[in-house]
Amino acid sequence: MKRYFKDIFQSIWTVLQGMKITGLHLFTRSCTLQYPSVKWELPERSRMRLFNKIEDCIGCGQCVRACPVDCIYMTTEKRNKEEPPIFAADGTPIKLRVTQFDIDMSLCCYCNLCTYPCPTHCLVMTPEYEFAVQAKQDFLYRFAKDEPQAPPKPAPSPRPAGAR
Amino acid sequence: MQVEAYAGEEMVLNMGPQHPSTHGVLRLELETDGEIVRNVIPHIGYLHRCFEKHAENIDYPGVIPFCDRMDYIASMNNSLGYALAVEKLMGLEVNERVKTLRVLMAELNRIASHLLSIGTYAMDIGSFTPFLHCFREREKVLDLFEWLCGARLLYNYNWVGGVSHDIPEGFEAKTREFMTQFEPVIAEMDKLLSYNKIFLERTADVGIISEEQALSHNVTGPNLRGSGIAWDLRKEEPYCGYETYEFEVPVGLGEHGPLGSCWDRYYVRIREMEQSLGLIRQALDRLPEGDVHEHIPRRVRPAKSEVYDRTETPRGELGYYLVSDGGLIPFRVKVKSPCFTVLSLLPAIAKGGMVADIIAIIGSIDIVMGEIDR
Amino acid sequence: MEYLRELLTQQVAGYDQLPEVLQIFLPMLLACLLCLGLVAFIPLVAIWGERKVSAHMQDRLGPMRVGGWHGWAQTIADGVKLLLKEDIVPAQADRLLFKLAPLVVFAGGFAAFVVLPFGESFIVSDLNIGVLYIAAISSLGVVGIIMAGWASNNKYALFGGMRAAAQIVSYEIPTVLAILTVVIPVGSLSMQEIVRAQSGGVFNWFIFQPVTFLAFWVVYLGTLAEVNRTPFDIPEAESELVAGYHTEYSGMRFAFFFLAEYANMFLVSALATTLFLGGWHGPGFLPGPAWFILKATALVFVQMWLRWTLPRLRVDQLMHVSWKVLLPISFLLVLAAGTLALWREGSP
Amino acid sequence: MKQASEILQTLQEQFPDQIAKSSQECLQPFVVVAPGAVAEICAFLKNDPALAFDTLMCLSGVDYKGSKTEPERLEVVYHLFSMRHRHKMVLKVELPREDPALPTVEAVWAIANWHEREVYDMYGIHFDGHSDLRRILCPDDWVDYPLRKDYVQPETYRGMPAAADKQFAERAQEGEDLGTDPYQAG
Repeated sequence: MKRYFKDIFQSIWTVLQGMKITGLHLFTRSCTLQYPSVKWELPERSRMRLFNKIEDCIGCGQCVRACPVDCIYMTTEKRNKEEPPIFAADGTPIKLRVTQFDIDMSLCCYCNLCTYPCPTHCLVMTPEYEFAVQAKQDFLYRFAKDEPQAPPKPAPSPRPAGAR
Repeated sequence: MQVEAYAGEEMVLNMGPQHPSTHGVLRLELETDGEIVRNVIPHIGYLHRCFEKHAENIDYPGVIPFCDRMDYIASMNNSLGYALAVEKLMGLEVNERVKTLRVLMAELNRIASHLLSIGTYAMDIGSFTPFLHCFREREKVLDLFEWLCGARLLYNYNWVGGVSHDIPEGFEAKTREFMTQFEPVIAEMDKLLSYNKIFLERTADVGIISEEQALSHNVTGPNLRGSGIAWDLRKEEPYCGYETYEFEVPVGLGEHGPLGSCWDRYYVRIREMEQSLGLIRQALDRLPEGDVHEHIPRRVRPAKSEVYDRTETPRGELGYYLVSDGGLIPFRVKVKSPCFTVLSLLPAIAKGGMVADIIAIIGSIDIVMGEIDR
Repeated sequence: MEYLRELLTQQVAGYDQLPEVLQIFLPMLLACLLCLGLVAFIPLVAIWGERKVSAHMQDRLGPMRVGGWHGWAQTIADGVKLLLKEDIVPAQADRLLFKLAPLVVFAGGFAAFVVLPFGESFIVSDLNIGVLYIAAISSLGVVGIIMAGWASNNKYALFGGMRAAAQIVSYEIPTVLAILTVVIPVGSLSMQEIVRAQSGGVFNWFIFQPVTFLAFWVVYLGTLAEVNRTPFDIPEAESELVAGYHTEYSGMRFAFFFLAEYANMFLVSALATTLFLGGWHGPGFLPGPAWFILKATALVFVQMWLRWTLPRLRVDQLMHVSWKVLLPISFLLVLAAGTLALWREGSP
Repeated sequence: MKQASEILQTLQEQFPDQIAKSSQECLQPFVVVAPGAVAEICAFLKNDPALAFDTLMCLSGVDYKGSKTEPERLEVVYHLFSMRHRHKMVLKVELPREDPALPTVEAVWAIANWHEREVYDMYGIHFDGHSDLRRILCPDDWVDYPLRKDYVQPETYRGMPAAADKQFAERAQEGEDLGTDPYQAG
């Protein structure tokens, strides 16, 4: 019997305590950010959209090897000796012509593993986060500007499923 | 006699895989007799993403983003376990700054993870407000992480032999600021939820895991400690220098009903957040100088060997069994998930309860399907 | 209604020339339309209010965009969206019952508005059994809920329907018993009579009288359970039963359930206001109807406050609260009220 | 607390014929036992008061086909731990790749039930006497065992394509026109 009344009392008391807390929260400042009108400033390390400054790319393919989900596709060919020498922004000589540098952003897992090995730091993840598109194929970012000059090699046979 | 006459009255209720409170895509086959649940059959695998097969096809550092995606609530802890296992395989020793940063991030992540687990548990029991209060706090931790490494959920922070980023300038002060304003929130949560009579009634004598069951089913983490066993890998098998920190291991005391109930497990998590705060404070105080990339190997290529290494994640003991054949890619990566083992206990503890109790139990064992199904 | 007829006779030229049938029928129609307007309008405001209250309790802002000022038009936009949605009836459902159920639930709440005394003369019909009528008609909703649960042919819905039936029937008993403690001293079942009995200052309200003070809380809890609000919202417990009895409903049919829920919230608050809080009585600077609505709104706010604070009970605990806590208390209260009335009669 | 060598010694005394081989030099010492005796040995390991391996930390399968260093075989690995004495051991069972089977240890540690189901699902190793040997992660009617090294992913599952489509980049390289690249355009 004693327990019965104790239970009733406890129920009422704890309910009132809870109501006090929620009641106080009615008057605290809310932490909502009104998104489309107020935009979030992301920190500089934010890993969002990938960007490649193709002028600095030397075509070494380290990013392609690092990518755990294979979303970077690269084709290169040797530049002719006769062509004028070009250099990346940090002075690295560019010996390969990058004819394909495709990033399929719909496959990207935003792990940032591709940007670390990049010797000229031309591949970066930018803090830009609004890049939704209407069609999935528009997520294929094609950075290469050079056209292949040598006759194209026969297309490689498709990767067997489950293997690398 | 009576029971037999009504034997045909049982109904099979298919709960999940799309259900608001099965914490992902768990499917439960319930045999119900009115509100009473006669039998529970869990069906898992709806979130199977072939982690182990993937891992056999990528180089060692490439596995880390996939580790993050197993227990996506506690990514820092997941990748930490993997990084430690690979380091053990290679016999690699990291410097003190890396160790301290790892502890710091693991504990921050533990707070974030427990906040989510407590919040969703409140929602399972029917209380919405604590859920959003928890999420508000969790966002602050995630903001810190984003500032640190650029991602909010899947960090890819712990690398083999180091961490990806050193902390940015002002990170310490910001973390301390977070801690000062977070401490009162725990007290508020106690008042709003933990000691609420309805919450106690719903959880305090439901889903009891006995000590024997817990050991036989290899229940670990807060679920084990809720049953009164003071077992924490950070104390028993210290890694990352946990032995040099001062902290307590909270255990369930059975204050409100039998020991090992849902409420005990829930309350262990609340108390663990307090301990984590202490750990973060110690880590911030000592933070030694050093280069976080100092020991990162150019090429991760362990010699032929194998190792089973386990760490204490917010959900319990996460084990990695790595087999290396001396190549650049792991020969075998097996993950022992803490949620997997505790979920296997669900039929035993849920039988005879009510439909509402099933929800209370699933919430209290704090499962993440991504880790169970891998 | 008599008031409306008088008003029409005075204001509209030639109204008394109309056929007798029309003279009676037109005020009826007008009253009905007014009620319908109220039943549709109150939930719109209440839903917006609930979203705002919940949001601010959770440190959010809630709807902010539609309509400009604090998203006031959000519910209207939602209503339009629900109207335009495809009407889906599950293939295996009992089509007739499935379609009928939301209407039954809605009609129950709607019909009860007839006897609510908004003001001294603002009442559609002052039935002499008003309290009994409200108790009876508001329980009609449970029939609709069971229909919905059964007709959906969904196990969650069935669970919800069964839970609702058990819950509403159990809580009806202590509620009605506690209401009796008001009826005994007044000596009438008419809503207006009850309000009039509380005239003459705040302390004549029944909430400030010895026995009826406790009865108020019993009625409040009981009606909270009858309208399926937290902590008694097990029929639609979304974390257990997905959405309970309206799991399979969408579009306009779902909107009916939704409207009915909020209309019922207002209804039971208005009932408690009438019985215990002095109805339309209040200091003279506001008209009677304003006081009535203000008081009822305050009670609705407390309902929302409770919902965003408390977890949900389990079925057996719910029954425990009804049969083992509220019922004994309400019996004692009836006994006390009767004794008090006899004692007062004996010693004038 | 017992060292691995002491545990091995106890086992060798108790089951002299069943210990196939053991290694003490590697990172984590292990003992390989005969497949038929595994349930018996596990029961002993758990019930012997001096050993008292009361938890099964992990139970994994390994397929050694294609390994550069190991002979071709299947392996089931038991990682045991004693909460009471705080010592560990690794128990291994080697099995042929054709029709592998061994007794279940479900009766010793309840968790083995699910672990063994997973190994069965992924490697097709049969656990004799298991109470509920169904697939656990894959659908019940999935063919073949995915974690075997020679596993080939089926083209379709129940009429649904199971392999991934050709990626956009590959299609673009083959000359398909995918429209303008929004990144370059804007």
